[in-house]
Amino acid sequence: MKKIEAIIKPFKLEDVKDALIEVGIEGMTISEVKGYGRQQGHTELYRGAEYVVEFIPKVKIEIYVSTDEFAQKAIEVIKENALTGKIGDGKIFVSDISNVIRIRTGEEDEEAL
Amino acid sequence: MKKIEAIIKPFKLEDVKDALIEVGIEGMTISEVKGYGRQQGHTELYRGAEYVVEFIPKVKIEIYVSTDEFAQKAIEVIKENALTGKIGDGKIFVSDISNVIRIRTGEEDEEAL
Amino acid sequence: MKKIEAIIKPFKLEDVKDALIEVGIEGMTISEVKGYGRQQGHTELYRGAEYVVEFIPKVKIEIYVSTDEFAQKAIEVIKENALTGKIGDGKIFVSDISNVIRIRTGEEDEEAL
Amino acid sequence: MLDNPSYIIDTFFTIFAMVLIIFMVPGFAMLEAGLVRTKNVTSVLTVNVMIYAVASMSFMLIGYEYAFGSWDHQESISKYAFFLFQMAFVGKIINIMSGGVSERSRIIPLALFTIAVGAFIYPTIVNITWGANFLDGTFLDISAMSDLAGSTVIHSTGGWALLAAIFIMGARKGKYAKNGAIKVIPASNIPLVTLGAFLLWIGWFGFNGGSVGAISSKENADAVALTIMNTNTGGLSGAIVAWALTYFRYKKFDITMILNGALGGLVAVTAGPDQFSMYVPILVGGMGGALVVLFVPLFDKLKLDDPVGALSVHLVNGIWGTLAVAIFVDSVSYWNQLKGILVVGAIVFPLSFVVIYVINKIFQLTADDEEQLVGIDEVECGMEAYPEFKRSI
Amino acid sequence: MLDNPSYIIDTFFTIFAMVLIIFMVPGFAMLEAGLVRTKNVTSVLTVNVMIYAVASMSFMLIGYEYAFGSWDHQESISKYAFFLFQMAFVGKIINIMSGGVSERSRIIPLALFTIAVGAFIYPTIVNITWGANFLDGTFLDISAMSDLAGSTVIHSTGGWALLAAIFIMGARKGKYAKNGAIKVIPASNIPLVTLGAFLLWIGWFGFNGGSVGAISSKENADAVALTIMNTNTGGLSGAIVAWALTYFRYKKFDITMILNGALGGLVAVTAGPDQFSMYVPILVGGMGGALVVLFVPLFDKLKLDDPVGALSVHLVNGIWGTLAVAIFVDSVSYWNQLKGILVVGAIVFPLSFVVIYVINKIFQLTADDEEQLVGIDEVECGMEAYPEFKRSI
Amino acid sequence: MLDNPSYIIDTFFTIFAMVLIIFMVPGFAMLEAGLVRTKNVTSVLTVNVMIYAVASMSFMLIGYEYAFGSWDHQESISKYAFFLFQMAFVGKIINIMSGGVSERSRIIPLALFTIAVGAFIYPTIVNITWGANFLDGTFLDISAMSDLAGSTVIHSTGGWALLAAIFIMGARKGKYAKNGAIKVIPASNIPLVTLGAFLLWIGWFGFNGGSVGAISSKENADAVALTIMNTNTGGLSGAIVAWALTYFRYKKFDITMILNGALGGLVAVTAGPDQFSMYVPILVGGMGGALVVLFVPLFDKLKLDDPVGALSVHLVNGIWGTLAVAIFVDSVSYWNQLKGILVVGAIVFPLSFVVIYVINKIFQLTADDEEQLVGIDEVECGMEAYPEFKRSI
Ligand SMILES: Nc1ncnc2c1ncn2[C@@H]1O[C@H](COP(=O)(O)OP(=O)(O)O)[C@@H](O)[C@H]1O
Ligand SMILES: Nc1ncnc2c1ncn2[C@@H]1O[C@H](COP(=O)(O)OP(=O)(O)O)[C@@H](O)[C@H]1O
Ligand SMILES: Nc1ncnc2c1ncn2[C@@H]1O[C@H](COP(=O)(O)OP(=O)(O)O)[C@@H](O)[C@H]1O
Repeated sequence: MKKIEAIIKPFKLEDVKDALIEVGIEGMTISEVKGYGRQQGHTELYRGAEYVVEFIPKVKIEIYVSTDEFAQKAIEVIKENALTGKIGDGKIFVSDISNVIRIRTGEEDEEAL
Repeated sequence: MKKIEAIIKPFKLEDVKDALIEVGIEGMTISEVKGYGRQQGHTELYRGAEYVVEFIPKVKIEIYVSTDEFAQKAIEVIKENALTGKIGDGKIFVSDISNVIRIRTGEEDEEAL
Repeated sequence: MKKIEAIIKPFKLEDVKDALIEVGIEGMTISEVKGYGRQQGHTELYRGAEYVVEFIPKVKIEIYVSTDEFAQKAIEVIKENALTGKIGDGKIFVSDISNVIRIRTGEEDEEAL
Repeated sequence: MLDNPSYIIDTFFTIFAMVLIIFMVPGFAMLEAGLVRTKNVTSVLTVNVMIYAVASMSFMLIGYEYAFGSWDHQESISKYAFFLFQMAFVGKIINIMSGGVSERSRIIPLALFTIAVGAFIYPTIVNITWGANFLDGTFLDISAMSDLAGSTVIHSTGGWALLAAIFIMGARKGKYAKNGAIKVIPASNIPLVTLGAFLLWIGWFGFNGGSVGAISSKENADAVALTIMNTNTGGLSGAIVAWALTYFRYKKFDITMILNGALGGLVAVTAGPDQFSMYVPILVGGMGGALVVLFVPLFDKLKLDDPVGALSVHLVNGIWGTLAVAIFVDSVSYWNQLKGILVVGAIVFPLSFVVIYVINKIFQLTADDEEQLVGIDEVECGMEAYPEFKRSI
Repeated sequence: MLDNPSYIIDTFFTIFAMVLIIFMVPGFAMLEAGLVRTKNVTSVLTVNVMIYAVASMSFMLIGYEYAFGSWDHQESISKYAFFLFQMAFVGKIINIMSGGVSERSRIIPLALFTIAVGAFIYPTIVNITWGANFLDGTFLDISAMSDLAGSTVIHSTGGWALLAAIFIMGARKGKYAKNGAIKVIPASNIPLVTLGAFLLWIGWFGFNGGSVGAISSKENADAVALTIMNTNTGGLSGAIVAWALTYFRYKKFDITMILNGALGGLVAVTAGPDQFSMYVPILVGGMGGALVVLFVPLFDKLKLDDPVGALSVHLVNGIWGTLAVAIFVDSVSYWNQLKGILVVGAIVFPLSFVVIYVINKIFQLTADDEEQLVGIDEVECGMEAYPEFKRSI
Repeated sequence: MLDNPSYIIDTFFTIFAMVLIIFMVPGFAMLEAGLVRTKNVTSVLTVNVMIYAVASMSFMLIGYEYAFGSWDHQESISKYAFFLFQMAFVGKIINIMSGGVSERSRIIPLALFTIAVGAFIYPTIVNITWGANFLDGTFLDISAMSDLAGSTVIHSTGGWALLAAIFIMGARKGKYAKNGAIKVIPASNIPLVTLGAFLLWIGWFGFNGGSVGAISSKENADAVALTIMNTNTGGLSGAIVAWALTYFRYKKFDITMILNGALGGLVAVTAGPDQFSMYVPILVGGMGGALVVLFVPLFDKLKLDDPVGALSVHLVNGIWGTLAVAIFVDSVSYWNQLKGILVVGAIVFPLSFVVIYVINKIFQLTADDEEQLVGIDEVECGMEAYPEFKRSI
């Protein structure tokens, strides 16, 4: 089983979510994070002093999938739908997980997803 | 060493936390996330238009444990205490980690937990 | 490739970030989390009743690095700059990841970081 | 030269006083919105808007004539101004009650009770105290009670209604753990609480000052000014005493308690601010603040769950304030004050109990556990108060 | 004995009324800050401050003399008090317009329009209705329209300007999906919306009460009191009707709609509160509330994107309120009311359209898509409204 | 016919003015709560409540008689109304000071200083300017200074106290980096800042208008109306100038600066609003706004850390406003104005310095670094302002 984590621009979330559902990935967990990278933060002004807000709001999507095939699908879909072509579009990270359990039923592994 | 991530219903957090402590797991990190899955979001009304809030507030608990035995205990405890039996109770994910360091002391691995 | 997760005290974030950049780690993702551990929460008072806020605000830094060398550097830097010497300084967790993709360009693995 | 100068000036003054009282509408709304949890803020605000609208309308259409006998019962100021001033009071009773049972009540049944209070329960009390007085000549006649602006008529009335409601509705889900331990449910927005308390405070100047009834003679002008000064002093003293007591007891400052102390002082001083000499309100209001610090945790322990402290502020201090007039003003009799307190309680408490009981049975006033868990906002309003602010668990 | 008692009392009364109206400045600011998304709150507030400052200054330096012919056109009260009262109205027009196009407008071009309205457009309308009347004797003379406090002069004027602006500027980015579906953009802070609405409500007492112009006779005192009572009743009824209608239709309570209903009722009753008998505002204001519930979703469907509901509250009810005087007051002619509505519309709409069109072309009033996406706060103010509250997506 | 009509009307008017000033209590509270960081909001609010209670009580029990010689020093209005009006001023001095040292001060020591100001320091200044004047006949007599509502007596006094406090307490931890660079600490809640500023603005109408002292003659009525108009114009102009200057300099609109500019304009115009002709406040207030834009960053660079801009608003503009009367009013002498400014500064600054120094030494006014890091709320109040809103780092 694989875990896919994607850091994307917040306003792209809806497109990505809709596209994931379309390819049959019907579970995901998201969180609001802040990113630091090549994308420049913006300048704010307060009482005559300017300063840069360096961390940029991003959304992290976590998806657990049972098969490599689903993983591949998810990656494709995210790449396509989170893309604006401008710096800061974000990244996708893939890693392995060893077990999944659905609390409600106690089902494990593939069945839990 | 194992990492256990559990997505649960927010109002179950206290029960789960208390139960974890009881079995000797005395460290955890939590964050507020939003989930998408089988559980339906609720409908809101605004100025004559209805719309569905699709993402549902969940809490994510992250626990790092040194042994499989502790991992098993943690999973049991979470399964039991996060359960309502209704859709949306959440999931538990288990994965491996290779190293842990306690910043304060520099201790590594088992000792750091 | 490695994933480094560090839970630190929020007011140490800036120091850690600056130090990471100095050693050439120019991407990171952070999120506000809450921790439970040895560090005691503080007592609050409300209308004649006292209670303990058990979860303590922490910041989680996630860094993906391409090489073990960078991982080592990152760990060193975090250890040094997040340190206050008091309980609750936090922990660093290291795990493996199998793939990274940069959404904007489609680059994979090392190139994506 | 003006004809009717006192008619003009007193009408103007009454309008001024009434406008100040209307600031208590957002005052209560902000106070309560700040004291409840985020998931109940929209519904608490909706209830506050509903109360102002429904209570005032009920009073206009039914209650006012019942209370005062007719629209033309006085001629010293414009009858419309007189009505407006009286109308400004009505909603307060239900605000007191609804605040105390917030986070667990449904809106429609609350609206029904609002109609009952605005059209009938409150006008009954006004009738026998400041109004037409159908008890005139009977043993129960309490019109001799000295209660300038309603320590008993307004505040205790609201407090008795609340007590009845709490008995019927019970505590909020989660307020008491299975083992009986009290769970603390903190206020969600302290600036709103502070803003609300100060708007109430300012409204009180109109409430009490306007209750003098006229400003158009030297004596009246002095009485109005003294009344407002004493009102203010009561609030100051209530705040200071609550501040000192919470600090000595807990070594921390609890602003919600301090503000409740100020409001307690204001309630306490409301029965006699025109009769107290200048330093008396320091005692009366200070005691008001002390009672709040004492009774808020006490009611909590008694499992009378009252998220905004309305029982301590309005009921306890309404009683104390009415008695205080007898203590500090020679010409006022203890017996008249006590009789007033008792008769009002003996009417309002059972009446409210029956009405709320029936409403609760038929229309389910109390939100069930599941509804309380997700929050009244989602269930009743379908609208979050702060949808873009991430909720901390 | 006083010399000039009526001069003194009416000056005092006018100052009192003016102060109440100034509460509408934070009133509008809070209402709008609560109704827009977090990312546009600072800029909306900045616009509100700018409007009060720039509109008032423009009116003082240019508009006032144009509207009334001179600074000395009346002698019954202090000319400064008269000015202050009139000045308090000006900003409202632009508040109505700016609220309706918030989340997509840039500040400097809005300031230019503010100058145009404060110095020229609004004074033109005042001139032909309450002021010097340069149309006197012509076919277009509408000074016979009965409009006490501006259902047409203020509210429709603002509404027409807004309608012109919406036609030119279009909807907010993201308000309508590619397939035409309406996307809901919820309010970010409901307590602020509620606070703002009540401050406006209180301001209305000054707006309408003060428009009677004097309180220094028994008749005037009655007229003022009746006006304030009727104003309040209109608001109460608007709230109740909106409350009932949203509930019957959606089984939920939508507080933003209820408050808009109250404001709609207040606008509706603004043309004739001194002439209506006591129960009439229940009908006039109630209809006002109903129109809001009807028109808010309707305008939404027509893609006239108006985040605060200003078209329904001010334009629709401004028209309704002006007609209502003819319906409920015998001596008022339908034709005069209708003519007033039409002439004002025929002047304000095209005039505003041209001015806004030109401003938009030259100075780009409408923020582009990218700017709307990040939010006007970042682009124009470089300052977040709540930087420490984590934003929920 | 009324007996004593002027007594009645002026008492009423004074009460009206006093009520407006009391709106400044929530005004300051909201302004400051909005300007500080979330972790200090509860304590800032607690301080504001404490100040109103403790300062007013100290003034009532001690300061008032000291300032005016006796409770019966005037007979033109009710002595209670006169007291109330004067009492409404006291807290402002400490608000100015406490606002400027917020986020780093502890509450009990601040309460001690509040007593010192309310009972002694402020009454001293009132004594020698508006009151009994113990310096009468001496070289230091400054009663000839023209300062209607306290540019010097109130605002500079507060400003000098603040300057002393900042010298003693230093900057907030983290305000200046080790290398001396300024770190920006943004306001946490802009709507509260805006609300607070407008409440202050409205309060100013009572402050300055009421300071005319009477409305019961045609001349007085005109003077009151002119005063309020000029006060308002000063605020408008301050806002516009601050708006323009920040825009030209930074190409962004900084609402906290614009609102500070408005307040600066209001302070500046406070010394002479009854004497300025109608257009003068545009200059006086505009300069006030400019001074704010200039001095806020300047004080920042000088490491005089003042989170709310109180030095620029109150001290700088208090001085400027007092001088402005001499510039724009022929009959007012520069020397008298200057002497007033200097004598007040020479009394208040050293006196405050000593008192604050001693309090700080014995009771530790300044919170230590650790306390500032976790926030004063946790340390002193044990209560978060917004416990359910997740904090963004
Ligand atoms: N090495 C990294 N570790 C963790 N997160 C990263 C890393 N590099 C980038 N990110 C995340 O990805 C986001 C986008 O990266 P950035 O360099 O700005 O642009 P791009 O995605 O176009 O390369 C960052 O805001 C950050 O959240
Ligand atoms: N494939 C997945 N990847 C990541 N998170 C998931 C996945 N499936 C479910 N979740 C998380 O688990 C939560 C509960 O899932 P849901 O399908 O609603 O009910 P249940 O847990 O009863 O199966 C979701 O809200 C989401 O946060
Ligand atoms: N076993 C664990 N699993 C997950 N997070 C942990 C664990 N132990 C500690 N943490 C995190 O590390 C933080 C610091 O731990 P704590 O025990 O308080 O002090 P220290 O870091 O000095 O050992 C906690 O607040 C929590 O967020």
